[in-house]
Amino acid sequence: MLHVQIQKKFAGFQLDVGFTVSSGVTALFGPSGSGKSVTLKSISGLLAPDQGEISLHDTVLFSSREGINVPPQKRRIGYLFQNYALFPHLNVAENIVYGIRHLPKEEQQEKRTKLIQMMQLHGQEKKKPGEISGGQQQRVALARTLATDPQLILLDEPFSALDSAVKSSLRAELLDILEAKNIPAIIVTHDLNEAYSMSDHITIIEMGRIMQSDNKWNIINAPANIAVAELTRAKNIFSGTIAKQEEMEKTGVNTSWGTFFLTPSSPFTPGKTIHFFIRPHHIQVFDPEEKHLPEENILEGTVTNIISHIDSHTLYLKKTSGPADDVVFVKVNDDLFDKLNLAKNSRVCCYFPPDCIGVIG
Amino acid sequence: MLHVQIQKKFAGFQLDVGFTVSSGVTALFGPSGSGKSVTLKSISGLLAPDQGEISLHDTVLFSSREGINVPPQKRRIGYLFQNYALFPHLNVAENIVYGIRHLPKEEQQEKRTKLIQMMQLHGQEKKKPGEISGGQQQRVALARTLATDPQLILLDEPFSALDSAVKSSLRAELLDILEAKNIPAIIVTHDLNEAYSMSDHITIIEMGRIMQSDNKWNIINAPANIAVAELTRAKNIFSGTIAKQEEMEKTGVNTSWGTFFLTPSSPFTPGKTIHFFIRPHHIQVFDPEEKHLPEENILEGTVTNIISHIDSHTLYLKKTSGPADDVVFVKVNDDLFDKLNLAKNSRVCCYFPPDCIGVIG
Amino acid sequence: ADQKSSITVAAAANLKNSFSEMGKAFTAKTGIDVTFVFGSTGELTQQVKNGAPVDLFAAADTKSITGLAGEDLIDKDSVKNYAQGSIVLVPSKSAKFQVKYLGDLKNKDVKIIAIANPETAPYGKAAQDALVAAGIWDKIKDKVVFAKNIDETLTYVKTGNADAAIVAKSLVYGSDQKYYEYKAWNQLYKPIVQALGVVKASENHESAVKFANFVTSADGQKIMKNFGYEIP
Amino acid sequence: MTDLDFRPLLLSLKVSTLATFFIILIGTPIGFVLARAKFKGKSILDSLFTLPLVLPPTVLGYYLLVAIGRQSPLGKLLENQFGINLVFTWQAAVIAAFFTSFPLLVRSAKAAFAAIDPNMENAARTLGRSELSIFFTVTIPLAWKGLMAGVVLAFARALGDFGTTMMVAGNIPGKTQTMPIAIYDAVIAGNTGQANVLVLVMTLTAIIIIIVLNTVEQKY
Amino acid sequence: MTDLDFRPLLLSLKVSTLATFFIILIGTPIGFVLARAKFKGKSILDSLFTLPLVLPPTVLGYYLLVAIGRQSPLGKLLENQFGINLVFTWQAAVIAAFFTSFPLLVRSAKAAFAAIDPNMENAARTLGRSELSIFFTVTIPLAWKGLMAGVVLAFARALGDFGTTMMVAGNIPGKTQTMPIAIYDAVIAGNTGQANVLVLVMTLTAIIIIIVLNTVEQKY
Ligand SMILES: Nc1ncnc2c1ncn2[C@@H]1O[C@H](COP(=O)(O)OP(=O)(O)OP(=O)(O)O)[C@@H](O)[C@H]1O
Ligand SMILES: Nc1ncnc2c1ncn2[C@@H]1O[C@H](COP(=O)(O)OP(=O)(O)OP(=O)(O)O)[C@@H](O)[C@H]1O
Ligand code: MOO
Ligand SMILES: [Mg+2]
Ligand SMILES: [Mg+2]
Repeated sequence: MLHVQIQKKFAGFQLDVGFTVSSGVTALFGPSGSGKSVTLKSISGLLAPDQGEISLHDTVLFSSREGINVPPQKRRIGYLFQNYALFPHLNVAENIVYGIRHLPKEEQQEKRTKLIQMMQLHGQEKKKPGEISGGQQQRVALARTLATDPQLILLDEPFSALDSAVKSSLRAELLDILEAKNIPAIIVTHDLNEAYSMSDHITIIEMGRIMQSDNKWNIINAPANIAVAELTRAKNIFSGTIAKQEEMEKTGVNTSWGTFFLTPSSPFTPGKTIHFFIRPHHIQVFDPEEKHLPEENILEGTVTNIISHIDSHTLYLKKTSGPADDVVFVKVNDDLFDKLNLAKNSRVCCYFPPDCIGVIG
Repeated sequence: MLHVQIQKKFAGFQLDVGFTVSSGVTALFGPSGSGKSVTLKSISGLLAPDQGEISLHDTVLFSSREGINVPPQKRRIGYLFQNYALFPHLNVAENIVYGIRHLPKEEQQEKRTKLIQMMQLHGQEKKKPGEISGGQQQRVALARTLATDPQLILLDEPFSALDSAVKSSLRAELLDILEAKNIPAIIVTHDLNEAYSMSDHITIIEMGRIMQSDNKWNIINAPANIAVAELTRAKNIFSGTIAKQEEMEKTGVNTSWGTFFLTPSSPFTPGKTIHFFIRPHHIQVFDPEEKHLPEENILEGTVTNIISHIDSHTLYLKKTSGPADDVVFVKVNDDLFDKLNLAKNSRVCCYFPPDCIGVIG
Repeated sequence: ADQKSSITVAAAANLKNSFSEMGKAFTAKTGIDVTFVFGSTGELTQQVKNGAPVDLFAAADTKSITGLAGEDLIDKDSVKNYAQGSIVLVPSKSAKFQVKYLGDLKNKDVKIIAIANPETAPYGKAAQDALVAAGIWDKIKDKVVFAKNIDETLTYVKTGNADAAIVAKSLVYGSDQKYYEYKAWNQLYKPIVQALGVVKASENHESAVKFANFVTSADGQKIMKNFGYEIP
Repeated sequence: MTDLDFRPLLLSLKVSTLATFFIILIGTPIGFVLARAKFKGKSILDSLFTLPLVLPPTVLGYYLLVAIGRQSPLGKLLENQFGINLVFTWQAAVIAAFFTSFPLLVRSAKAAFAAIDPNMENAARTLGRSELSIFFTVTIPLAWKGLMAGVVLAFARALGDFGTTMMVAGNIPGKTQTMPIAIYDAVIAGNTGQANVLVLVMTLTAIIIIIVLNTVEQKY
Repeated sequence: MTDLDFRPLLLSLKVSTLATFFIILIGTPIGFVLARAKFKGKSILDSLFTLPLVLPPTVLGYYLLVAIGRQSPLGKLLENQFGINLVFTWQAAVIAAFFTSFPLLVRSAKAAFAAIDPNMENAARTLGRSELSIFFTVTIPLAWKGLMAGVVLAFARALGDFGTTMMVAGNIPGKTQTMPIAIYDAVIAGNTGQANVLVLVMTLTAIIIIIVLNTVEQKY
């Protein structure tokens, strides 16, 4: 259990974060320059916050009030640096055992062998960091951290330089290790998918402030504010005012794209301005000629651009009568894409299912 | 039009690649240590191959036979380094205009303003590379390269340090720029999705050899060999022998998981050993109690693990009677996942649609 | 007995040749070994002042020795004048104009004249005094270059960089180096009387006194004469 | 306190500044070549450049005296053709300071250049800049700290040179008497008071210059 | 060719090796502190460490003589307590070489330490290693090239020291006569032949040592 409540000021940047990390994996997710690395450095003791408190399992690691600042050596917190920070003068094997030199020789050897196996580094033992590829370097850094059996692991974008084949197996293995050893971890990542699939809990940081720290389901489905919605790629964000409630079951919102209806139970007072979003893959697409269209939450548009993915396509939709620059993003799978014979300038009809519309805040 | 046909030997590594790049974006995709960076360095002239020839738009840049080796300065090839290689002593603005110092002051300024705008670097102009975040650094490096109006751009993992929000907009913008300026580009990437969505053509490299160089559709759907299938995350790869052809329309393959039928027209001689694959999202999942199951290409299994993504879930399936370690990966979307009430140890039925089964080679 | 068997003597640079002989003769006679530390009088004075473990100091002047005696660093009773040096004019073999007389130094083909630094080397002071007294100093002083000590002065002519030099006679006496000296020069500068003294802190006082006595003995003075010194 | 003669100090500053200037001009490219080029006998060449440090200054001065003196081919040429005599001039003091101090810069420069990430220069190459302009806009700034350390060392050494300068430039008050020679004279002549004043002036000057150079070191 | 006396060479090697050893021992931490610590007056301290380079060697020798001579508090202490007199011993030559050469190592070390990426040491900290062991296993190896450049400079300078050694250790053949002093004597005495032989021996020795040190430089 890690408690963090710290402030740190730099020229032109002010960090002021508070959050708690329990067992399992927490993803620290935020745009570049938001203070992720600074936060991790403070937790590990490499950087002293100006103010605040950090404690791990009831041990106070830092407290400006009590004048405590445990040195990094004594914190038993593993750290995987963003640029690896491998020792260029030591070979791969020597890098891995660097932190366990105090152990008996056999034990060092045993750990080293296990980690080299786990990290798929056979045959690289004698090479210097400069002689192996970026991905291999990252795996050595990971092995070096794991060798010391830390109580908490901080990983600063651990997978950014890995190729996808190695990445997915390393991700799964890392999760296994963390779970097996019951080591809580904080993973800094830019990749929302990675944050989502690796973690239980996501902490979102922007411009030095925590925007939301919650279980991952809430982060995705109930973003606390527009910043979170944007960062989690909600993509289609609308603002509007609540319409007069004609019927009890429906809440209508008037937007520049038209009126949309939320789920029946949404308790908003008419006239209030709200923001809501719908993710691209939740939007249902129809041929405009289709007869049995839903009656509400329908939007007609023209495809202005298509980005193809392996199993799907993202359409950029513009409404002729809509605001000039605004685009609605829609994700359709291969089958439907082929069936509707979509291409640039195709006209389509979209339906926003009310239960897929999330309200922000 | 870039032609590359080169060999280069290092201790323990031998590069021997040949491929052609036309207009548009080519992704150079391969595992770490496969020789991607070495290939890019050779093209840019930073590294002299031992043998071979490189030509761009009918200009020979390198030829061991003719003793030609045009210096990098004269090649007009932009290069985005994997570790950015920003000049630490120059500020952001100075870095950006570094390569266009010979232009008139106003022109430099104009380009700089445009690039800072494009790269969302407002307010960072006066900062040194050490004072901006990793993602900002990468954008500066990109701007610096684009400033020189290169004839070809080589990008060594340009997006690996970016956060997803910036990433997708930068990707789209980069594609726009390349298309608008008609600059061909080679993008090295570890991310298959990135390779697929950014490029027209994918060149796959492994252990210093080109495995396949083709348009992206063929790479995904008709991998030339198992290596390519694995690298493109075909995931479920089976090997088997062609069964006696009972009927004209069907080709059966006997595997350790049972017999599967390919598309009717598959022209294989009975007894031949072949490899085939099916991607996780192409596998259809049913409740085992379901009455109307297809009659063939059905596989029953138990869910041993689940990885959740934002809009889908990956199931790890084991067949009780199947090979001990083998797993079939199945991707199901949120709706179906909830409907079937899937969890660890659920039993499910899978159907492999014959037209989604790809044959390797 | 063991202690008496060796002494260390600090000797001015101009004594390099003569005192090497002196040492041999002394050891042959007394069985006491002598080690020499050669240097410029000024440097040696500073070393003795700061407690260099030497037993006897033979300077190129009297001033340094009486000064040290005044500071009680040298045994007053042991102070003796043991030699008188003189200066000679040395032409450079390669010089365009071969000087013979002091007046020749005014010749326009004599471009560089080397003397030892008058501030730190007694022989340099003598050379300067002589040139002033001869009334030519003001005319040639722009051609004069000071060397660190009398040794290096000679090096300047030997390498042909100075056209002429004024050095200690003892450095060239008996060598194949051409030089000129005239009786009349004696009036031009104060006699260069060299004094020695036993260092107060010496642990080999007895042997040091023996050496001092040997230098001023008939045998010792003969050796000095052989190297071109006068007897004071 | 004696009336202070400022000529030695000014001469010393002129001589060591000029010597350092030439050392930077010649020593920097040599350090670069030693750091980057690969050729046979590099190791020997490398150690040859350190030799001036190993030789006693007076002996180095002696060899210089022989090499540029009036009997040397160079000296004869200069004297006959231009009526110039180098030895015993302040220019000779510059030459002396140059030779005693330049190993210090060469070594520091070599170490500084060797430490640069070659990708920096590679990046500049792909941006189309000529090798020469890359050298000045990337290589030099990145090696700056190490180079400046070498410059400080070389300048300090040039300022303090005594034996070599004494030998080739002599001790001509007002003409070739540098500060170290003046200090030496005062010490050896037993003028301890004057010597201390001179040492103090010299020390303060040196400290100021080193502080200024340290500030320049922070440039990049 | 004269019969060669090897004692000056051996003495020079002994003296400069020992001096370099102490320089490494004391100069490396000083260089580290100057590179890393932030405190008031650092810049002045920094330039003070360069002073020995600026002073003429003989003058430095004079001050050392005053400092460790019999009349000094230190000299009195040593003489009264242990009956030791440092002046004119080979130990004094070590002290002389130490002071003339140590600025060279301190400056090189400072530059080398300043160039290290602090994340390297940070990584070692999070791996639980003590500050001292990090210094030896990470900091020193990463600064190795710059440190070795400093060692080469300091050793070469120590080997070549003349004025300072002459002043505090004298010129006692077989006892304190180092190679530079022997060479000086030969040159000034006009024994050009002998001088050249000695210079050759000295030069070859220096080249061999520098080449060996250059090899050690490649260690990391
Ligand atoms: N030592 C420092 N001195 C001054 N400012 C700093 C320092 N370290 C970080 N900053 C500033 O703090 C802010 C946050 O930096 P940080 O490295 O934590 O970002 P990040 O979230 O890790 O970004 P990225 O994902 O790009 O690595 C940046 O604006 C940066 O300029
Ligand atoms: N200068 C070099 N000397 C020796 N071997 C080298 C050198 N440069 C690269 N190699 C070797 O060549 C191989 C390919 O390296 P390269 O950097 O091209 O890999 P990569 O495909 O870019 O990997 P990554 O995706 O991890 O960056 C590696 O095995 C590496 O060890
Ligand atoms: O022998 Mo001296 O003391 O240099 O003139
Ligand atoms: Mg970061
Ligand atoms: Mg690479």
